[in-house]
Amino acid sequence: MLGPIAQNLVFGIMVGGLYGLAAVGLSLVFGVTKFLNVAHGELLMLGGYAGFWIFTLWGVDPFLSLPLVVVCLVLIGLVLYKLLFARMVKLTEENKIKNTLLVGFGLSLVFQNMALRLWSADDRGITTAYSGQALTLFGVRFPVVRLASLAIAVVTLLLLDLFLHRTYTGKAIRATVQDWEAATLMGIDIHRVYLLSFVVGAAVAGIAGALVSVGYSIEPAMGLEWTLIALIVMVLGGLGSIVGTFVGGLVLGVTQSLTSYWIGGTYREIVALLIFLVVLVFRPQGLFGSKEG
Amino acid sequence: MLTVEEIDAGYKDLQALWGISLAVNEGEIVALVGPNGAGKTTTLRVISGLLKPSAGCVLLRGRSLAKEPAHRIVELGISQVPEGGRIFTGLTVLENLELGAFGSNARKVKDQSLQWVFGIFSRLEERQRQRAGTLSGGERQMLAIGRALMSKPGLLLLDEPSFGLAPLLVEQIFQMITEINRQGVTILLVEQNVRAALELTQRAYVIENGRIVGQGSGEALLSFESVRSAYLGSS
Amino acid sequence: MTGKRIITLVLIIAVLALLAALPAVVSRDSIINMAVLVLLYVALASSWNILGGYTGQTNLGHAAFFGLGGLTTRLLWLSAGWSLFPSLLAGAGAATTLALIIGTPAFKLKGVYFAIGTLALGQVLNVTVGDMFPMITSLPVQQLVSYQLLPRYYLFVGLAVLTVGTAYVLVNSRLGLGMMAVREEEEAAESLGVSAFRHKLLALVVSAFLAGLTGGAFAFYHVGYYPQFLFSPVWTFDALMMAYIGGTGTIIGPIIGALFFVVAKELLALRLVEIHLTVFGTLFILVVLFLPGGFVQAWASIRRALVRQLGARGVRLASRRQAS
Amino acid sequence: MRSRISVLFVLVFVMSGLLTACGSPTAAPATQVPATQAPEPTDVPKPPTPAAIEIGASMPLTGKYGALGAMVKPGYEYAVADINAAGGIYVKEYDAKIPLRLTIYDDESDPTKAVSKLETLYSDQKVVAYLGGAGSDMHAATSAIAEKNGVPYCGVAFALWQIHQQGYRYLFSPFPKSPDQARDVYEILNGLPEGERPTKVAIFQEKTDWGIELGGLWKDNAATYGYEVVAYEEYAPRSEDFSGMILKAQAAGAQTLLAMPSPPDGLAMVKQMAELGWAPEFSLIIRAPENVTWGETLGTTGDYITIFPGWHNGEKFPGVAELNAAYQAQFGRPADLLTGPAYACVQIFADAIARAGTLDRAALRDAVAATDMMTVVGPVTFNADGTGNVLNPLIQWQSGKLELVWPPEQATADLLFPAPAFDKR
Repeated sequence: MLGPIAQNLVFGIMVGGLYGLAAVGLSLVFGVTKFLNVAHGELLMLGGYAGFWIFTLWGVDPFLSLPLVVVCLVLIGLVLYKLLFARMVKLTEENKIKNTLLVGFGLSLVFQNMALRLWSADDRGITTAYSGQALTLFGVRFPVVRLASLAIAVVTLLLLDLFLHRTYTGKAIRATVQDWEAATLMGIDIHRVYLLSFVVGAAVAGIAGALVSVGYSIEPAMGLEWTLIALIVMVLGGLGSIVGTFVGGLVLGVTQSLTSYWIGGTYREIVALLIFLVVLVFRPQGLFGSKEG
Repeated sequence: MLTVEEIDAGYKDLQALWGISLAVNEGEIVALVGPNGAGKTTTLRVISGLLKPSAGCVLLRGRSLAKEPAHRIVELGISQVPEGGRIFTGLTVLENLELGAFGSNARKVKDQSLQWVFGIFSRLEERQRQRAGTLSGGERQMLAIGRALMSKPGLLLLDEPSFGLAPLLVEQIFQMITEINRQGVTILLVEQNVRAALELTQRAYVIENGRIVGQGSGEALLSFESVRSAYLGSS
Repeated sequence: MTGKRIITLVLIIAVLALLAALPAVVSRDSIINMAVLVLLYVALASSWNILGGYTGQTNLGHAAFFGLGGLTTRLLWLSAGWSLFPSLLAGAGAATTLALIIGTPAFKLKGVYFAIGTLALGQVLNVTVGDMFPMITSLPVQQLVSYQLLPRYYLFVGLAVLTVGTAYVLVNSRLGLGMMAVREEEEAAESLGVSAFRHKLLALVVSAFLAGLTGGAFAFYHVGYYPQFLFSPVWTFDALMMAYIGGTGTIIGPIIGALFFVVAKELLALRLVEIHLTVFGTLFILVVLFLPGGFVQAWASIRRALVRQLGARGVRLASRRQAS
Repeated sequence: MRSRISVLFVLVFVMSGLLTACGSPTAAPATQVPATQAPEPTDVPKPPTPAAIEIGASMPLTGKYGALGAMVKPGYEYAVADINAAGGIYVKEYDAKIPLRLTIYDDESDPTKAVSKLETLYSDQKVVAYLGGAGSDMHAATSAIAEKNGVPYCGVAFALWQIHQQGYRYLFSPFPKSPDQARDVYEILNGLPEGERPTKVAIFQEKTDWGIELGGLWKDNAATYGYEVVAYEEYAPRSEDFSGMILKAQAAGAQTLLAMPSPPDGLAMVKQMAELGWAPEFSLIIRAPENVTWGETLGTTGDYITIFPGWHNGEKFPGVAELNAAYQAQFGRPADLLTGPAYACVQIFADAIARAGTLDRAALRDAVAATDMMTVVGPVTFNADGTGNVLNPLIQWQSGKLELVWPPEQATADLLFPAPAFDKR
């Protein structure tokens, strides 16, 4: 009895790690810039296709090609920021959210169709030679691909956290989150901070997308679903905490898995969402968010 | 050192400053006093580049700041302590101070500046590992000033440093301001606490409805009738 | 009566006359269908705008009200054999009830937390309805054979008028002022004795009622769909985009937004089958970049600029006249 | 003034309500433009010959059914091109051969948009027949429009049977339906020697109408054929994690898996089966593995899985070879699974138009109902409910390729059974 539950838990944690990673990028961008980029799911999709393409064209292992995927997404992020989002920096917070939402919506249409032209509407995914393999520990199977994905998610998260807390630039980002005007008075160029966060957010989305293409599958219309998940996880964890966001993802993933084992597959989403709402009623600032912000 | 010439500025359709001119000489403490909403804070925002004037110009040592973005002006030597301090409450005291030295020149001498600031505000040294949000009101103001000093400014702009503080603390903060000035930092001080400010400063400007309506030495202004009646009340 | 108001009144009457006469002018069902879609979105976006635009609470769960109205109306009208208007009212009532139930907990949340909280709420209903009603709801054959588009068209005309009219009356009332005060500065409004909660709840209830009615009208209009379809978050996002791109917090904004959105998209879809979404997406981005406050704000600034220019010219003319 | 505007709003609202309720008095069928004239006495000159026979389709080229739409669309296009290459269809009413004109719109996998596209086809192009899109939600909405407008509708790529039980007269589907799929799987398994049959069955049922229909039929039929359902698991579409269900099936010792996942669910399901080390001896997974990229995406993990796709390019019917050749030239592979049935739909319409001798939609509908012909999917006749009597082939992924394994007279390869463990593939 305990065996299946433990096994189930393992899968829940692994899917939760991806939820977390998807949300971390969004949360960083939103926290710093107040850009609500609803094309975040599409960035994830592009990351997935980047990994997929590198794998099919050159046969590069999807985990080894992650740096390349990051480079691709950094470039995409740069172009998007310079071309579109840079124009939104000076708007008031409310208008920023509005306009970025609209631009994001337009972008998601464009990206979806680009992907459709480039890769067709078929579902794609990466299967490596070791894809079906699993390590067995105490009778519980740990699929190597998912284990590696989770490890990469955790490492990405830790690196991001270190970057934000240990480097000068990271501290400048955190200061900008709190009070961009005061940050300007420190001599921080908030345009650069915005650009950097946007690009890092895109890169993290790209990593998440590549991992999705390894563990699950990708298709041009997948973006909206991932944007919704990322939004919910971002709020569940609480704004302003990278680690909190990630933990929020884990909580969501584990809840879904346990629900589908105990109550039934049809309820996995409902139960998770209800738990999210209950959390919000009792902690309106999310699990790890502080009221001070 | 700082010359403000004929500045017009405002927000959207609302003009807040009308032809403001003032000058601050090297080593001085100059006060800008006036009632609420007179345009004091707006003047400081124009000087530090947060708000670009629609007419007129700001010169630092004869160099125009018109084209400089706000974050560059810090590197050029003007540092502002905004109203209420606006410290980064989620970061530690030390991190706040480090961010004060964000500019590349200031960053090179960060450790030195840190010792200097700790020398002035020893309380901050004790609390450097604490989250800034846990500090008391007076400590927050000290941190805000200390953070501004970390950029090694030639000119320090202080916006209402006494705001919301107990009288005893106000006195303490003003002593520290004098000390900072004595160590070679020119200061432009915006205050509502006119008596305290005028006692501290060599010179002061009086601003009303976005216009400079009077100037003179601190003591002279103290005896200035309109200032007396307007800001010092019956006392 | 000022001149401006007369113009407004004349414009309104002209638009209404046009709407009333449209079926007589064009005989093509495709045009009437497109008009139905425009009116549907006018109603949906305007109802969203009451809470989202005027009261400043970004509701991302609007589809729940639309869907619940549609579900209830469809069940009563199609399965239980009620006549249309009671079913529509029941649908709107169901949506209103939901609004009353969720209002108190939902307004504990602020800003983006409110937005995402309502999104999750909408998704709960979306998934639940998908689970409980997995079967398609199609009109029975007899009804299909006797299906008439025009009554449906006029229902949507009435609905759009009702929604826009309600929004108009509401925002011009004391309650509307209170709502806008809450949007601008919640605490300041409270200090003036405006209960933020009560105004928000009122806005939510009115918004939900109208969305529920719109859902009901859709249920009457559409021949066959899955009940879950009405709960898709896409309805919310479409309504929000239309309000945003038209201009939130204005009466005309959502109307223009819906018109632009539906007509541009539909025309592109018919002409550029393969790349219509790319083109529409790009067009959308361009509009946002060049008209950042939406159509209404852009128009206002264009008018201001024109007036300024004309004014300047007027002054110049006057001075030249003086000089000569 | 303000109140005057309000009064105006109220007035208009009440009026429009009245119009809605009474049904508009002007709602005469101004839209019912007759496509053709009724047959007339012979001394009256013939009506002018139309330049083309208009047929149209609204299909999901984007959105979640985009992949299905991409397989269906070329089938229609090749069929139309082939018929037009032969000069078109002879229509007795005009005593002339008239070419087909096909209009295709994208409905973004959204039933509301599909409805508006079909209305446009009806009122602007005045189509005499609708070709269906893909995905059962889409068919459900669009077939109702066909019924409403009285336009014959031929749809493929959906196995939903219920949709045919609503009394629709204009809906035709030359495609295997759930009852066929629920019967044939056990028939095929019972072709295996007794004692080797994988009698313990796990059913993973997607909670959608087709899932409920087919899952229920599989369950009901099991006992009749000597099978036992040891795990019956329901799930909502778009679940990322199937481990709970797989673990239960594994624990129950299931040897056969029957499922109907959408492509993303199917890929996730099979990947997780491999990771959890559960390899049923026989898997029938309809839908997801029909995706042309299944083999490429999963490699050997995707092998041994069987499908009821409705058609396969290895079938030995007239026209298949030519279709494959054309497809090969354009896409670099033989025709996809849904391309043949789509092609057949146009063949059926062409045949019916020729037999009806008119472009009148009602007459055309009767002609379609009376269809008895050979197509690229084999012989086709229709039942009264619009379902087709067609071949229901079983195919299997073998070494990254789709092989036709049943019925034996069509087979291109033998059924591989039992499937080995995933790491031994």
